[in-house]
Amino acid sequence: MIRVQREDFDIGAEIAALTAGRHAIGGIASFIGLVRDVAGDTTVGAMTLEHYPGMTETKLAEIEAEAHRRWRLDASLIIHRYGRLEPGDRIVLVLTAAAHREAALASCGFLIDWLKTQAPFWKLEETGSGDRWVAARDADEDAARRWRDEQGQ
Amino acid sequence: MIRVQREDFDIGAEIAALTAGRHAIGGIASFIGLVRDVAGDTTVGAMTLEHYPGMTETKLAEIEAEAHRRWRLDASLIIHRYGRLEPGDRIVLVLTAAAHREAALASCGFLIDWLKTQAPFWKLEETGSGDRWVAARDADEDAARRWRDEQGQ
Amino acid sequence: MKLLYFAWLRTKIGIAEEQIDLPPEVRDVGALLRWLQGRGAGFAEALKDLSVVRVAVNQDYVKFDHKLRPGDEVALFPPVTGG
Amino acid sequence: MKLLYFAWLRTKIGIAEEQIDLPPEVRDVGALLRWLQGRGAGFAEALKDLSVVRVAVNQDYVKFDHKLRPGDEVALFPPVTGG
Repeated sequence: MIRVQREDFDIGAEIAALTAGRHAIGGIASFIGLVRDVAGDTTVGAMTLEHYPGMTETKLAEIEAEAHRRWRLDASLIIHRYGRLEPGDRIVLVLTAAAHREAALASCGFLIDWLKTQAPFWKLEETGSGDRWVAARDADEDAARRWRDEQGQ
Repeated sequence: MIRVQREDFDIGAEIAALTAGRHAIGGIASFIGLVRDVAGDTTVGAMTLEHYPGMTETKLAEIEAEAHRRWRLDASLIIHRYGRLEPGDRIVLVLTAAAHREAALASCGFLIDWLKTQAPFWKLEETGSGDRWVAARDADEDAARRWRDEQGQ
Repeated sequence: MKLLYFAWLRTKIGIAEEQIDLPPEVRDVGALLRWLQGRGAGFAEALKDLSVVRVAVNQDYVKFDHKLRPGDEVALFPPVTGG
Repeated sequence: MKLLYFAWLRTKIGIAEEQIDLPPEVRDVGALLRWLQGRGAGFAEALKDLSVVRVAVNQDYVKFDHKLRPGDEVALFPPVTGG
């Protein structure tokens, strides 16, 4: 499942909804991305996440489907927020559930790495010296590339 | 932080407590282990987790300290339950928080792999054909061994 | 054809979305980008370094040799920074 | 010396914990295991395959050549299966 929303999310409630009554699940991996109050050596007051409605949903659904092709997953969820967010606010949630932890952990890492380079979101940071668009990190592209040649399990 | 307890836990509350006001944190990785209703081709009605009080706490604290040596983490938490648990019940929670996702995700995987082979817990499953002690999985030992030669970051 | 601009491409060009009729000689994404560069200072500035411009046609990533058709939705944006 | 047994070692041996005085010739973990094997059918059965017996002394994993001292807390258990 994927959701693109302005609203916050509650990880406990999302896990409960995703896994209720599904007793073949042995492991749930998750990742939550938060707004940091620093970026490099600059203090960040807040940020605004812009996205491309329509393409965002399509890309997240494709990424999720790819994870299900690579690993045997019982359930998964991606929530990505947009709009103005402050330090400590949640940006993204990735949840994966599987019989065993290997598939849950690996697919969770895959989804967040892939989403960072494929999902059409852009961050505008508010800093003491004005607003600035966040530049893409080479490390994110490297992390995503790692999965291109790797097999799932 | 580590906790060994009979009681259930609430991941949302634990994340909130661990990360409140800590705005240098950019990523929180977590893993929850659940009781499955199947093991191989056998149906499992419930299980009882026995542990070695004293050594359990020592080992979990050592494992957590090792993760902090290997990765730059802002916070971490391991909760492991003991006693009788039914399918769908939570067994273990691993939480790691760091500035960037790489350290959070890798250390979360490290902690659960390491805990599976080092923390003195044993599972007694109730099956249709009687109780049986769960055998250690070779895959768990392999997963832990993988970290022995690897460097943190 | 519908054109969409996001992030600093949007702020430099000054518009988020426009409907245009392509000249007949503009047949692919590369030709579109060169044609847009000539539409004014904002476009020239936004599109001066094409190595940091990503293009999606009908909401899917494409390369610069991708052929365009009337009615396509073409989006230009910088490398993404979500997550 | 305090001896603790866990999981199926406990159920096969039939006791969880005991206090014993070691014979003077039992100086390390390996000698302790061989000595315990001779203490009855439950012990013999529980300790017949030492490849699946793990030993902790004073709550730390040790190998079979680990030297024992009076007052040690020695725990015997199968490979762990938590998590």
